[in-house]
Amino acid sequence: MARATEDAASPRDDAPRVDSWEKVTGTAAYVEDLPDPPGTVYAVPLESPYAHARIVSIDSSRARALPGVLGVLDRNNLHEFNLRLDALDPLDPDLLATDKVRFQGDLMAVVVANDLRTARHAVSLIDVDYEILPPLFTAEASLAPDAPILHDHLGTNAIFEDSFAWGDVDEGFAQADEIYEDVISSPTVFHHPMEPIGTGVVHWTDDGIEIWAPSNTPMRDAAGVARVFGIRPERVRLRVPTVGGGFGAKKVTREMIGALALSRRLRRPIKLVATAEQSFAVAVRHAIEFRSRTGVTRDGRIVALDVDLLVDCGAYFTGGRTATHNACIGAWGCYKLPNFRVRAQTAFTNKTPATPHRGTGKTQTVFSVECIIDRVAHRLGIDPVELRNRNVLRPGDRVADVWTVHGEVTPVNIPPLDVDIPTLMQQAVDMLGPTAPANGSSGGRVARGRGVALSLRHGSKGETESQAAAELATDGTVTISHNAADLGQGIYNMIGIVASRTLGVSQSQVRVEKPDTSNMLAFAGASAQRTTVEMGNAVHAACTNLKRQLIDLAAETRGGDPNDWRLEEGKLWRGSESFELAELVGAGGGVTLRATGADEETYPHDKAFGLFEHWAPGVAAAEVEVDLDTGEVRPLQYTVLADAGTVLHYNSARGQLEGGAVMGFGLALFEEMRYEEGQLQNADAFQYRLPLLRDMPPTMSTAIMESGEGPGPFGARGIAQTSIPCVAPAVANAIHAAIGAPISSTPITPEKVLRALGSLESQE
Amino acid sequence: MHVDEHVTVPLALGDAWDFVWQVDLLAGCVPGCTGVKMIEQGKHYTGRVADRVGPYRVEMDLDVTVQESTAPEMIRVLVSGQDRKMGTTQRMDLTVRLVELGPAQTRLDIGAEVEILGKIAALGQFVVKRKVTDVIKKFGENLRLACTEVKRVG
Amino acid sequence: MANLRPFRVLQPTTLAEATGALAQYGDQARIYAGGAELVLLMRHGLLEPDILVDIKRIPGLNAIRTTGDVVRIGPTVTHDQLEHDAGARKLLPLLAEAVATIGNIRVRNVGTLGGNLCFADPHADPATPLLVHDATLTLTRGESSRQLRLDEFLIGTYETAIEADEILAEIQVPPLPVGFGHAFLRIERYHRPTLNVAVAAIRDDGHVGAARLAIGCVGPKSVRLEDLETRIGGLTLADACRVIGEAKPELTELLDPVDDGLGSAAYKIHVACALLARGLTQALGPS
Amino acid sequence: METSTDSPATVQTMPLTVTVNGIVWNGEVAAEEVLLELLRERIGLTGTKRSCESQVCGACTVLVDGKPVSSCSFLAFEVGGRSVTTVEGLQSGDRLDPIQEAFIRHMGFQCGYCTPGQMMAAKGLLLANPDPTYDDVAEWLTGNTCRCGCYPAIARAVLDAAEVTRRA
Repeated sequence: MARATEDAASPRDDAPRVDSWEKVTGTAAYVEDLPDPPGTVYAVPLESPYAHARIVSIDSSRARALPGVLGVLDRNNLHEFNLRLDALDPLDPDLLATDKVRFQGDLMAVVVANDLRTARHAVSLIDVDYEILPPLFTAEASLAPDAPILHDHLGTNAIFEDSFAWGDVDEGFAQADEIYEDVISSPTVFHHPMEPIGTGVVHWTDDGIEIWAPSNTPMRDAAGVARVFGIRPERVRLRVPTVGGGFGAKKVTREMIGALALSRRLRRPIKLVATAEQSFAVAVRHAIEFRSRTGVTRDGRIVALDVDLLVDCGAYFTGGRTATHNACIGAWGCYKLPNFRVRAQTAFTNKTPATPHRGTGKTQTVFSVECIIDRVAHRLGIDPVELRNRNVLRPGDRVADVWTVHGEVTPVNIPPLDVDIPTLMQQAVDMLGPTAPANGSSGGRVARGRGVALSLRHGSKGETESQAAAELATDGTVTISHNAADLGQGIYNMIGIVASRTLGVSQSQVRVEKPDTSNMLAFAGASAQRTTVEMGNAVHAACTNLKRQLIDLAAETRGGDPNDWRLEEGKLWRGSESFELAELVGAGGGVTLRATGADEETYPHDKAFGLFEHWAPGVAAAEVEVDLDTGEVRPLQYTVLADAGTVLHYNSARGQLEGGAVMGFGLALFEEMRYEEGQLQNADAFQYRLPLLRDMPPTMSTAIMESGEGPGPFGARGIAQTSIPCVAPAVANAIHAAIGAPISSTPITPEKVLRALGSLESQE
Repeated sequence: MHVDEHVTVPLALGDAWDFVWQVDLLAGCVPGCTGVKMIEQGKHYTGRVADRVGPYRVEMDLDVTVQESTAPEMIRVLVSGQDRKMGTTQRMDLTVRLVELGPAQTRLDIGAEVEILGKIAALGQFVVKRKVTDVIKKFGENLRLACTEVKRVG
Repeated sequence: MANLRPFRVLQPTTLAEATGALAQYGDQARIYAGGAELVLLMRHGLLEPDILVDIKRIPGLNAIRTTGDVVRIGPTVTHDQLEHDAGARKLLPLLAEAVATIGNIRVRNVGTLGGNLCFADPHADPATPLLVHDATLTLTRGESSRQLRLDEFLIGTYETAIEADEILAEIQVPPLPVGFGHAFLRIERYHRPTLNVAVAAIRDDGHVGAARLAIGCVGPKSVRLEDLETRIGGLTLADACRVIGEAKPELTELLDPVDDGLGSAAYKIHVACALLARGLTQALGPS
Repeated sequence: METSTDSPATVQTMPLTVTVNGIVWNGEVAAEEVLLELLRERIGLTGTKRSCESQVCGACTVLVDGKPVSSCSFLAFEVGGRSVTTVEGLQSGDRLDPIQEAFIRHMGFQCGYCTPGQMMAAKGLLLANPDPTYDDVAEWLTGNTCRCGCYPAIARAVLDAAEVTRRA
């Protein structure tokens, strides 16, 4: 079955990633690097310094009076801009905060001036009177009976309930020898791409709207902008330059839309230059509290799992439904459970609106489930790997036969498992080398431990189609256009590989465009690790159609039956006679051939899982060293495995696994937006701790299985989100093994370790 | 955050009460507070405070409002101010309870619920919390000195 | 971009000129020795000086000299310079090790010892080992100068004994007594130390002959622990470590730690004691 | 509010002569101008990136006289008479620096935003220590954040580049 591409000393020799040269020479142009269009002026937002406050008054007169200021948009003149504010999703943030500010960084006003310095200064001249209200920083607090209501018109802070179940948990608990209760929580964290979020250029021209911005979802953003300004979508042209990371956070921001409103008056291009601090107010991950009851038999079979999820979606519901639903359909981990139930309550808080975040809803639930498995193992005195083997889904297993989704009983329409998790798990464990000698780096008492974690994600198709176009120019080069923004994953490289392999031309003959919504090619956006499968299939289809046209043209112009022709090595062949593409299209009267294609795979639709593309397992094993005196945790070894179906570009696949793992170490050990003492305490690079090279285990091994059974081009599967969820549980379980005590939340700080050890008097 | 401080002053309960009940005198004991004006007797006062938190200079107009009082035992005032330029807001819910220790000795139990919001967070919680603790300590000390002064001249 | 609020730069070539400028401009002026800390606060809008007095043009201030048995460090000597200075490495290995842990290589390339001490950020490294070295400082007004012990100089969070018109002219660091071993241990979670300890000690047939202990970052400033030092003198290492472990209440009293994002006061004191014991063990070396 | 109403206009400019990537640049800089602004907005070298502006993330790392500094917080007038190297100055003509080649070979980048800073920090390391161990690399590059998580590949690339350079 699956062939493993083992981590080798020297990587499999791929062609260099297509954007290598521009990225190592500093010539890759990110939006801030683009030369200012002639007449560019600058916009700066005024953001709320408070998490929750009533806006008593806002007075921009001193700002307007400042020489060089061209315009101010605030709640007092908002009505003059005749914007279709109702066109914004009612659960998304309003364009401006008008009655209350609901999170730190909520947008109060946008100032446009001739230069950035003046605009920033003008913002400091806007006088606002706030009546500070008590902030709500946890879902629990906002669901308390006496809690202030964030959105008065909704009358409640409880915004969304979801549930998912099969079997009968009560029956399950009746059969159980032991029932364990656990509470495990995952905090709000920030995506923190290195390129600040919110930098962009917007311009209202006579021909429509032009936007240059890093966006994960260009088509959706352009359509949204069109709705707000009441113009046709094709009159909004959004171009995506090189993007400095996203992880779910990059989009056309409300600040950009505010600037557009001013550009409509000024008819000038307006540039926004976001700071790292402002970025913390754009997007974060949902904080989730996972409360569970687990029924087990003495021999280690899990007979029932009953979960209650408390999801904190921040001040608005942006992306909340997906996160909560993903959390629900992931809350069972990857185990064969006869009886399962999850009920989720999502609530507003005075925090940055939560959005999709790499592995939305999964990083939190996988952490919880996998920690609970180890807790059960320790309680029953069974080896955690063995306990997993006794309960894990095996190839051919179905999750369930019928289930209840949001109260509705429906048949299970997702396929049986087609990946071999136990084998992957064993390989992950075997790949851990012998324990390195305890080096005296700490000089103190240390304990070592190993832990494993499993995750089972799935690829799911976006609600919109995935389209691409392939065009053959008279010079014989092929250009692929699409709207799948490369946030850094190597999407354009993947597209180039699929195109060249499909067409039988060299990669150097293929040019991959960057997203430009004027091409009107649909794509839901790079998320749910759908891009390789869906966009890959779309590119494959477009190129197949182009190939057909080419061969027909060849048969037409050079005679013979289309079946006599083939496309290989970048040339058209009939028998042993070959023609350059350029030669042929040139002869065709200088025609350029253009073909479009879409992902036409038919995916089963399931009430819970939506359009189901494929199973995507992730497996990891970690070894850590714990300093028993200080609680410091030092990762020693980490192995991570996934099944890529077919590897299209080894370095990119490995980069996704390693990159997800590195981000996972951040979630495991460091990352948390600390809302304390009435405000967000660490919204700056100094106090929000990202994982650094020094934090990484010196040995990180990856193995990529190639089962060849993926639904994507040439059998590919998505892997982008398989490695991030496993790190926190693998590390927590390794710590549990080392110190004999469980950890209940991330980030796993040294203090939490000391408390687990009982070295500090309890608190919190 | 909550800070408690206790000082003993050489005044009889009644005299001590007379002092704290003159809210302008009480507010005057807030470190760095100057120019306290009475807006409405026993209810509303204003002043200005200038102070440093490390290298960071805070200047704000203070608004002092009496929330509740029970002569001669307890007074609760809300001291709030905003430094617009630095984008910093301070709110202190200050309670002073008077406990008679002897004919000329009264203990003042100071309880302050303090909230400092804004850009100052960039200095780190550590700095802000420590500063608040120091401010309340100093407030207690000022109160003690002022009362001793009253005793001397009185 | 950074968009620092505009200011003027004065570049005096003598200490007298520099202090003159401070006397003239008072609060509006700030000494610019390396800028690592200063520019950071200016960029956050927490400091808005009208004038920077750049003392890097004053001859000699970036020199490390050894006279007699004292190493004399100029205020504009960078952390990187100090880390790699042959003399400092030989005579002050404890300090050289400590400054090598500051921030990152870019910060060490611009940040200066003088700037670091005068800034008095509670979460800094150099002061802790310097206390163990019994370092002294020269503050000058140009014509008149005064000498202070480091523990007299450090007052509190961002507070030192330096007067508005004074400049730190030199840091004098006597090497540790012959036979003393040393250790510098620190915990870092963010980009400044969570806490650090510096220890120097000498063995006296199986016992602690003498020891110097300092802790930084737990309280408002780095402090020497003289009481504890005397109490562990003459004890076996094991007993000394026990005494240190039992010192938590008095350290809490002395350092007055607060709960914050770095951890609870209890956590800080616990780890401080653990590192002191560990540092003592390392400083005494294998018996 | 005094200070906030005063104008943000520059009050002092200074003449500056600096060598950037081997080319002499002459001009006036405002006292408050930082090196990153000079490089990106005046000289047009946009390879150096702006991110945290707090000397923490390293995206803006350039070499001044061969040593890495955070150009976001380094006052421009300070480079007078000195030599600045940015990512654009790494290669000579079309010949890439061994560090750049190693970053390509090992794919030591994904989104690429931190890459110029990573490579300049690595350059500074190899200038200071041509034969670094993994720990040396980890220690030195810990000042450069990569959110895509390319650390393992970056470490491989830097060690590889060091070896190639030594063999050359």
